[in-house]
Amino acid sequence: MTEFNELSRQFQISDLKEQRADLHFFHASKEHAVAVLTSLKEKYGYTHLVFFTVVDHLEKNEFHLTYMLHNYEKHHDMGVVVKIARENVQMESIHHLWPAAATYQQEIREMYGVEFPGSPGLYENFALEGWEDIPPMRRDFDTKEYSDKTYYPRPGRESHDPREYMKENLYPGEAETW
Amino acid sequence: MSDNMNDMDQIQLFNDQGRLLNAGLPDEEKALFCDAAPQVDAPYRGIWEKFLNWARSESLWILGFGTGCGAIELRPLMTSRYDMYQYGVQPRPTPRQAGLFIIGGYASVKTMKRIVRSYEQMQGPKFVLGLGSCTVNGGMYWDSYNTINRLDHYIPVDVYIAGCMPRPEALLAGINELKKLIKEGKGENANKYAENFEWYKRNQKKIIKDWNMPDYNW
Amino acid sequence: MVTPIVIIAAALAMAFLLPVLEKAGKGLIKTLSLLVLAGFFAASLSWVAQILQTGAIISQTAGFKAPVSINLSVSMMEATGLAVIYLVALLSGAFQIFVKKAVWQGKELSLYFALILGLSGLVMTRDLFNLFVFMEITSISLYGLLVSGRDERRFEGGFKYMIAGGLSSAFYLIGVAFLYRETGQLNLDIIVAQSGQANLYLPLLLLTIGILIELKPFPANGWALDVYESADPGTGAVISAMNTTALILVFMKLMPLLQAFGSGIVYAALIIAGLTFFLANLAGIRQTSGRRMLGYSSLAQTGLILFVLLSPSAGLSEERGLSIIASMLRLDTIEVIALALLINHALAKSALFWLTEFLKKDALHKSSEEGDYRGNRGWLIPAGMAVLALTALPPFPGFWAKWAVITSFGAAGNIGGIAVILIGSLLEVYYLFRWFIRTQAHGEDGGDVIAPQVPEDFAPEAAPAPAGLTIKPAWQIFAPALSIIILTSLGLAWAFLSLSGGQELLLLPLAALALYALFDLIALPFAVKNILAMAGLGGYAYLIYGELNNMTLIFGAVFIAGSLVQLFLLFNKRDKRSGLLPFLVMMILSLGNLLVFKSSLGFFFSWEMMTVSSFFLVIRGRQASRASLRYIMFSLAGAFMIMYALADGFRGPLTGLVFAIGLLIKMGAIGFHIWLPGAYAEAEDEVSTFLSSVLSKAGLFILFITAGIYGQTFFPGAGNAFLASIDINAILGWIGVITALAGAMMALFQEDIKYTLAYSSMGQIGYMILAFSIQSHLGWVTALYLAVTHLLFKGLLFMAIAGVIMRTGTRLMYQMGGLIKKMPISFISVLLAIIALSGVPPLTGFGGKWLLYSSLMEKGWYLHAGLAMFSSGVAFLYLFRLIHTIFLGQPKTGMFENIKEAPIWGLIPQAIFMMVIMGFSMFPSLLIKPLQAAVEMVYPAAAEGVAWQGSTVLSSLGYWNGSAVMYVTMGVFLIPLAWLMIVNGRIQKVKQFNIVFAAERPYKPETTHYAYNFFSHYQKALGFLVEVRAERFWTMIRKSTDALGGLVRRIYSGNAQTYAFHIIIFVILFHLLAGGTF
Amino acid sequence: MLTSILTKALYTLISFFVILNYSLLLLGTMARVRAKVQGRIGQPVWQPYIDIIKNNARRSGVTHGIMFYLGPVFRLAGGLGTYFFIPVIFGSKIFANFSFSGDVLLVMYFIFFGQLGMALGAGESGHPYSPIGVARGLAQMTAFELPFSLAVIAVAAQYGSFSITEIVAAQQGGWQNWVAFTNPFAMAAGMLAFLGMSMNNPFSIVIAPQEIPIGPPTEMHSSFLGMLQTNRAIFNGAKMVLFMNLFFGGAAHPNIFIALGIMIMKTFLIYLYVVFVGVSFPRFRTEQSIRFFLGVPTLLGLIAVIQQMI
Repeated sequence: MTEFNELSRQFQISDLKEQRADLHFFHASKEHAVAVLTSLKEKYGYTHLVFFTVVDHLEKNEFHLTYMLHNYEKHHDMGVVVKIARENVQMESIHHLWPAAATYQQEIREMYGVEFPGSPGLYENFALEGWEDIPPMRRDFDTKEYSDKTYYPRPGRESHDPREYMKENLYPGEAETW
Repeated sequence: MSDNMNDMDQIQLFNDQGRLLNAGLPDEEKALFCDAAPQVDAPYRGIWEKFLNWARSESLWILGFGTGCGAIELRPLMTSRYDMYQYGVQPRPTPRQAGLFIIGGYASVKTMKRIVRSYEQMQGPKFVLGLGSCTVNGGMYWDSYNTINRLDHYIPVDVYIAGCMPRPEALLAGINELKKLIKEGKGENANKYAENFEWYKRNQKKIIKDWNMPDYNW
Repeated sequence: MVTPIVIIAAALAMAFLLPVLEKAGKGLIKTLSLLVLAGFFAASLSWVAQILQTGAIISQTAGFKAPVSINLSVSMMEATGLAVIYLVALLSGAFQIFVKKAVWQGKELSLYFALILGLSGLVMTRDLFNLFVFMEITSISLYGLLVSGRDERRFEGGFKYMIAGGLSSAFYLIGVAFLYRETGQLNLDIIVAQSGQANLYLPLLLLTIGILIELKPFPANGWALDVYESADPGTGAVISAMNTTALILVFMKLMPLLQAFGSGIVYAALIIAGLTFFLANLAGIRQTSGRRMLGYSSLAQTGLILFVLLSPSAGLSEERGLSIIASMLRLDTIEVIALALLINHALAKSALFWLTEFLKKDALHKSSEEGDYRGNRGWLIPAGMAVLALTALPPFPGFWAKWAVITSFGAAGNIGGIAVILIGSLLEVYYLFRWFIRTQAHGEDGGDVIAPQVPEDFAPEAAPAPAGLTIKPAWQIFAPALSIIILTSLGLAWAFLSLSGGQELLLLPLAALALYALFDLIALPFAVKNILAMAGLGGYAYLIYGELNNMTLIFGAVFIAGSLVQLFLLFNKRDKRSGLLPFLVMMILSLGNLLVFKSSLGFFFSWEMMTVSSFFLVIRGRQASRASLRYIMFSLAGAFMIMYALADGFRGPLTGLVFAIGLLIKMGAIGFHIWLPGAYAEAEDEVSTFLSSVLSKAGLFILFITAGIYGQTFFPGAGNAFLASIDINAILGWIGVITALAGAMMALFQEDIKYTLAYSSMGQIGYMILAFSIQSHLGWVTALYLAVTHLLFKGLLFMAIAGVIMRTGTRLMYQMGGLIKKMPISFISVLLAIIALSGVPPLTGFGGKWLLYSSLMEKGWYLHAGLAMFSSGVAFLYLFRLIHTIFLGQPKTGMFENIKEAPIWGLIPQAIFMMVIMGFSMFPSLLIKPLQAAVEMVYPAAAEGVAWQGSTVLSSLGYWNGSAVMYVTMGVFLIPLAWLMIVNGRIQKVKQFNIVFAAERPYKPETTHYAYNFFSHYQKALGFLVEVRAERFWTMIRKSTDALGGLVRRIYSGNAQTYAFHIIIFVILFHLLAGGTF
Repeated sequence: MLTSILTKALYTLISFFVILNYSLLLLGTMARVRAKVQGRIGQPVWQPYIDIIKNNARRSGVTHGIMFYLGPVFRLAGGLGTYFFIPVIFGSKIFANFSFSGDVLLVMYFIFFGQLGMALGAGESGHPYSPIGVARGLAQMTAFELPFSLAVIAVAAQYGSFSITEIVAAQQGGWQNWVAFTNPFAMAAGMLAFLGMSMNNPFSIVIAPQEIPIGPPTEMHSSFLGMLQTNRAIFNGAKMVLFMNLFFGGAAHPNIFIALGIMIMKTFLIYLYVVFVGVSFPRFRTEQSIRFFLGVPTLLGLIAVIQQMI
């Protein structure tokens, strides 16, 4: 992976992983991530930001930010993973590289609470309107509890495992055949 | 709904003047909206009202609210196989002219706001048909942070149709049930909404935090 | 009574004494100079008085008779010419002394007197050699004056002047020498008396060339321009007014000689004069320097005077004023004409030169912001009057003289002469008015017709800044003011003489102008002035009422009564609005005078007065500079065509056509319409209604009455087989219907409400032309019906819109919206107006449509009828847009929060018009029957016309009962209304944002109000029909004229050698033209 | 005098009653026809009645202002007036209506009355779709008005009269005297224009539910809407009667019931033609529609007119 090798001379990057022949992932440090992305875009032809997302690793107490880039000439995807601590999360914005990134960042801010200083429209409503609790996609947010508290659960509702329920109630005689 | 109707403990919604805290509209916009409260319109009595109810039941104009997955079931209803027109049911593109509001499945907080607005913009008498389990008890989204569980806490529902998804036949059955109700003179939920306006508003405002509309959308 | 020699002596004495006396005190010499100059003027006047009694004054210098001594002779021509020269000399001197204190000292004054000495001698002497001496004196003193400033360019100008002067003197002197050899005489009278035995071609040629060069003929006049441009304004006035006058008088002295001995030379001079007039004007349009432009104008005017003098047919006019003056002064008519042109030019041009003194910058560019002299009345009034005088508009002497010339040419069949004069004049009009308009333009002027430029803000008009003008204190303006006053009084005197034969009424507009200007001057409150205006109009109506017949009565009602009602609107605002009422009343009275004139001159005079007054009304608009220039250009072009036709007496084959085109221009028919939208729209809001609803009918009226007066000869076609083979009425009909369609189409795509209405007026006029051209009883009733109803609803619309614009401060429709709640009465009047205009029953507009289609069908013009229906559909589109975007939809919350209904004074005339509309709608016979009576003068047989059966009007094709329609409509309206009120449940009144909005809510009225580019789909489908073709065509004409002007101008390189070369070319050219050979 | 007024009022009522019921039933029938084309059963024939009753029975409503309130009234007045100015049955006193007030020009221009009023009412609602719909409708109207007026002119020129009664009278005596056969180009132009006038597909650009649901009456509801629906029926009827009179010989028979039968048959066929075209073609865009009407239909109209000129 020549790009990785060349970049690793300059930046703190590590853990190259080949998912497929046309898809690689590597990790970048929080400080160097944007520089790495810039290089990939400007120098190595990864001009397309396919997506930008966050995974909440509550156990490790960190967020994994994943930037997925695509190179049209080589038909190759490159995922850049950035680990950042869950406390006081902030990340540099990349809207200057891809204007569309502002929308990803707006969503991530709303759903995970990751701040991107300087990103346009960061604090505007994305999917939620007037959300006041902790960001709902964080894994320490208890959605069941919130729903019970807020949305008037209908009393007497039971939840069943559909497979078991159907076996028992709808097709009692045919259970063995399944 | 009666179980929660007097349950006012969760959040404070009214200030000392009896005004909603979550009034939403900035002062400069208040002049742009009429915020008169809804009123109860008493039905006529006797055979005349029966006649009118017959006409209402035989001419149901649908406002379909199609952000939930159930809305997909409305289309076959219009086409030749089910042909709702033969039952006096027609789609209508604007709430002003429609009399039957069909909520096509789950309603998130964001869509709830639009549902309330559209419902209030319909002219009475008006009827609501909750389509699918999600409107009954939240369905598969029952524990979601963003999806309501019981539609009847926010707007009065005349008929629920359970199922995930209910087929067009079920929808037709629901419509027939609604017709029966209307003919019996039980389709007075618009008045119920007006009577219990504060309760409905409280429930609505509890979830809709970004309330940038008047308290009643004329 | 002084003998002429005394003048020469006194001038000489002053020239010598002044440098000496300067030691005694500057005040002394200034006072003394002025006194002496005043004395000169008085002397010249006394000569006039004496000549009237005793005949020419002949002063023999040495006490002997000619040829032994030199004769000074002052006849009437010389005396009056000298009076002009001395008057300008006096004013110029005073101007230089008092206004430009630093410029003229003893030295310059001394030169000035030398100059006057020279000029006086030139005029008086009868000796050819003596003439040469005076020419030299003039040249040298003038040169001295020219270079007396510090400006470097002046030396250059002066140098060129010296070269030219030297050449001309040389030619002259040689000519004199030859002449002496041939005749042995130097005395002019004696030479003339010896009838030609000798061949005097060469001497006379040289003599003429010498004098002509001084008179700056084409192409040998480049030097003069540099002189004009570089000279200070006072000197410019001196050259232009005094020098030219004197030299023309000299030329007139030589005329008998030329006529007696050299017809070739006369011919050559005539050609050269015509060329000079035409080409100087052509070159003039390229000038940006005001003084240089005035210089071109001077050249042109000189050319014009020579052209008139030399034209064999000039002076045949039987104009009443002219013959009175001629017999009074015992002059030939041609001399009177020349004298009038001389006086006109000298006084107006010198006034303009003086006025340029006050401009901060001489050059006026298109986007120049220095041009903002608006509001400086002290400057604008004399400048405007001087421009009017120079362009020969009434009431100045130039107008009468030009009329006399054109009618003489017409009588003699000299169409070429008429063409040269009128086309040249039109060019002169163009640059003079452009200059005048730019001096008072409001910075950038918008008003692009198809894509209106959106003015950024609509802040109320700031008080006019005193930008660039330095008139302080006010008396500084005395010199131009005085000369204009004198000029005006002369013009008025002539006007009185001309019109005294029973047409004194036609002078009323001028009286009104003066009277209401006086009211402005003494700062009467506007309301008082307006009441006086109404009273005046009422009195006027009473005065002319007796003279009206059926036809003129209808137009009288439109012109006078219509205006009278609309005058209420002017009470709207409280500010002074000086100048509005004088011109408005003048315009209305001129319109009224069109009803009662008794001669061609009376008609043309009133027509021009109407043009002038309406021009000044248009130019009052904030951004009207471009529109007003177009307006005056097209109006005058039309007027000149009319003038040609009148002068020709409708004899020539094409005359009727030219006349009709002149009227079509005035009506804004398709092709000539480009002046119309700007003029109607950019005028002040209160004025637009007068222009659009009242003034627009003038052309139509003249069409009617000329068709009546001239009957079949109106469109004769006699003697021209081709013309006879086409039916001009058919062409008129097509023009009318296309105008209607184009007007409606263009109204459709305007964002500016006033442009919409202006184009709408154009379309409506198109219908009137169409109906007129049907030339039948029913057609004419239709045209009149349309004219009257158009007055009603267009007046209503413009007045209501004036109120809206006043309240909202914008003319752009999409910026308004939802005003029905704020201005309900205005809404109702617009509603009534658009129902009426679109022809929807039951209102009166339907009658117009019904009559129109009936008459078109009767005539067999089915295609016209189809197109007319199509355009009435299109009209429906813009009318809906108009009422919707202004009154319906979303009110703009921020801008128009506290808008009130229009002032009551705007509503009163609207209410009156509404009542009239309702009355005519209920009882159409009230309107149609008088129209029938009017038409019966020309189309007496009502066989194919309109018949009545009760309240049903019948045409040969259909029927219409206005009253029944009204009742049925009321019935079908009121019964459903009652039904609705019964069955309606509880109805909640809601506010503007309570609309269904796809389950959202609106955030801004601006984005919720569908108003901008309303008919974009229509533009997609049919927009190609309204591409700016006519505008492009006229722009092309303007540009190519401009380019031609540039080409002509380019020969004036500014190089002294080139100029000398020009003179040589001129000499050769002249020789060839005169029939000479080498 | 009084008796004549009362008689006239009675006649008017009868005429109104006939046209209201006939055109409501016609609307219902045509909805059935459309349903059949689409393979549906379709709504009951009397559905328009129920809809109107229901709308009038709505208990609440909103008004945006006086013009909004009056808009439907104007509209219905326009429809009624158009109908009342047309003689429905040739030679019948009862169904002559108020045709003595004016000729075909009056009818043509009175059509605008309701449209203008409705446009104003819709405009005051403040909803952007309303003026968009109106702008589209007016634009299309100018376009189909051209062939229509050419057709009318051709007919008027043919018979030398603008009077509808006279035009009908001239067509009596057998189908071969109808304008449709004596002046087929005028008929063709007029009937093409009629497609636009009836606002069915492919010219349903005004209420275009996909883009500007549903155009001008977006804010109309309750009894306002009921009134508009009533007008829709009557106005339709009036226009068809007009076209029947202009091109298809009108309805004339000594027996008034047979004459009514003829009227019903002819207008039914005219409307069937509109519905037939409507179900067969998709909708035009506005500018396409304008260009369409200024193309072939106008050409046909021109031919008809020129035929009369030479």
